Amino acid sequence: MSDVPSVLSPASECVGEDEAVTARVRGEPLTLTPKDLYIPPDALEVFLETFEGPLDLLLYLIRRQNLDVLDIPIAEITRQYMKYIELMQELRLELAAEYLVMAAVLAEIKSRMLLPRAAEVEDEEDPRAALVRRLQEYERFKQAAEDLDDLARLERDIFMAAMEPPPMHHEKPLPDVGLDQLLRAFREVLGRADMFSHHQIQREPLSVRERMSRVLASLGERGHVEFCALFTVEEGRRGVVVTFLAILELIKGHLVEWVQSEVYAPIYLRPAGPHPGWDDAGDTQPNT
Amino acid sequence: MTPERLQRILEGALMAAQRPLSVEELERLFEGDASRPERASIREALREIAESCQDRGYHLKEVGSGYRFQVDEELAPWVSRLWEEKPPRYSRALLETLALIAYRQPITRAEIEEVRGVAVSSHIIRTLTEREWIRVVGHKELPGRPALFGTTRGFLDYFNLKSLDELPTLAELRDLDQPARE
Amino acid sequence: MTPERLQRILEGALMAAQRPLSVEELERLFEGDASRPERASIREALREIAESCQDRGYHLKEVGSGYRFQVDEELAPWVSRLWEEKPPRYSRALLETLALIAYRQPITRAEIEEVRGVAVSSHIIRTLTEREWIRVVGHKELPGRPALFGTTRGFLDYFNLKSLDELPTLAELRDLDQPARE
Repeated sequence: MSDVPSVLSPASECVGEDEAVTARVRGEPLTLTPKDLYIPPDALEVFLETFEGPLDLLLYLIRRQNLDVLDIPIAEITRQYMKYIELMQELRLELAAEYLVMAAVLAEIKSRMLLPRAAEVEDEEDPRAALVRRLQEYERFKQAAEDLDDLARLERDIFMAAMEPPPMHHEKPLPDVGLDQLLRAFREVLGRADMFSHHQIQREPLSVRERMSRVLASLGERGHVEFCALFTVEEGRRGVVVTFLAILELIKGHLVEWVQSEVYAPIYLRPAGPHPGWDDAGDTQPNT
Repeated sequence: MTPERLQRILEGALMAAQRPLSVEELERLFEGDASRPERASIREALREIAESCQDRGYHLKEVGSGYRFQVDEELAPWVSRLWEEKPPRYSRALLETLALIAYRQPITRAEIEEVRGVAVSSHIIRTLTEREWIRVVGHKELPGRPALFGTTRGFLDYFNLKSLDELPTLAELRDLDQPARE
Repeated sequence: MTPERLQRILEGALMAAQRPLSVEELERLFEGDASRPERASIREALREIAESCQDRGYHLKEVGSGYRFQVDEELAPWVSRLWEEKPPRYSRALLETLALIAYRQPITRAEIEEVRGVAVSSHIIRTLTEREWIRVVGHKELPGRPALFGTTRGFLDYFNLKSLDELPTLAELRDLDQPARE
């Protein structure tokens, strides 16, 4: 490392003896291969493409010459860096703007180092310090990436041990509904109905509605039912009244109709509408 | 290769494969190795493996396309809980439809739609019918004879009601302050 | 439930799950059972299971999202022959980005770019997100509210880690004040 120019001898950095000739880059790309690159010329393109960016390239240049990052010979590194950039241009590799930015950074550091240092500003930071920090930081993560790649990982080194589950039958669970949810839904829908129409929703005894369903259902099953059969004595007076109201509601809504063949004959209830086999005038006894 | 080592390799491969492996496929695992086990040794190793699982929670099973490990059926009650689905939730549209049928039965679809202001999907009617909460109780004497829906005994049972009377009245509903917490 | 039975059930579930299971998930296997094992018994059973696999071709491993069985690493040369396709390889750019997110999380894209000295391609962020190794964990209070990235449990699972603590130690940043050459 003794040939590395020291920080305080900027003059010696202007020309690097060993690389002077190859610094001319406007000719054949192949002749431009730095002699210490040790890679076949046809692999150069691939080689240059492997750099992850300007920091990576700088690190490579430093490591190749076994230089200490902390003591970068800026002029030397800058010259080599520029050479690679020009190589990339010659090879028409897509040159990221970051490389050019870094070239400018290097040139700036170099120019600052060329300026004579006034003794009184000795605590002024070495112009390379910021670059060195970035290089060190980048190198840590370059290493971390390699370490990560070396970790045992699924698909490559680790295979999950698994096996066929036992035969199972799945029952799809049905949603649960709470009564409060149902009430809330009803309240909401009524609230909306109030807003959209002037529809007056009056109070109705639910037992009548329920009984309406039950009467309709029994008619559905049997086609027609004798009026008296719809009442159950065991339900008491209240039950009879509810059933009667339900029947009246059904008749009012033209959901059912009643038929009686003659006075005092049994009254039948049947679903409203045409009925094959029935006399639509409703004055004959239903066929039994 | 010792028989034990052969067993370990086969066992590892069978567990990693996530599909049954035939003896031929197991043979191919050793392709390129200096010493390749005979097919007979592989079969013998499979027998040994099968035996060694005797008192574990799984077994080696030969199926159409080869061998695979399978978890014992008697563990199914626990293992199946891994795939247990959370019950889905019913939509607001469904709950409103159900509420209208409960409170205003017998009711036609058109009547439900009139109150709700939107169409009632057949899917909702089908779901409620399959759940056996509603049923067709009759038909209204109108063109097309639309079905009249009512609630069932199953509906009362589910909501723990003796009769529809136990549903809060409309007045009580309106008095309900803020909806009860979920 | 005897300890042996508990072990068999846990083993069966872990083998059938095809993904790591946390102790909480294992606990839930017994939901609804008359006697439910304590968490401590489950942990004890897991220890026993781990021990019982000692001389088999697989072992119990704790990774980010729980416990899983995995084939012994030394069997990988044979087991990997089951697949024709080579395992995916990841570019340096992707690995460096992932390393920065793993060690420096939460981190913005701009911060990654600052360390790497080059733009981070959207393609890399997309790949890492699709693999479910990273996710947006928040937004930095800066103009544009840039996303902050962090790693996921899936990242730990994939790289065979129980927690981020198990990542290889990051090389020390050498102090600039140190003598340049030792």
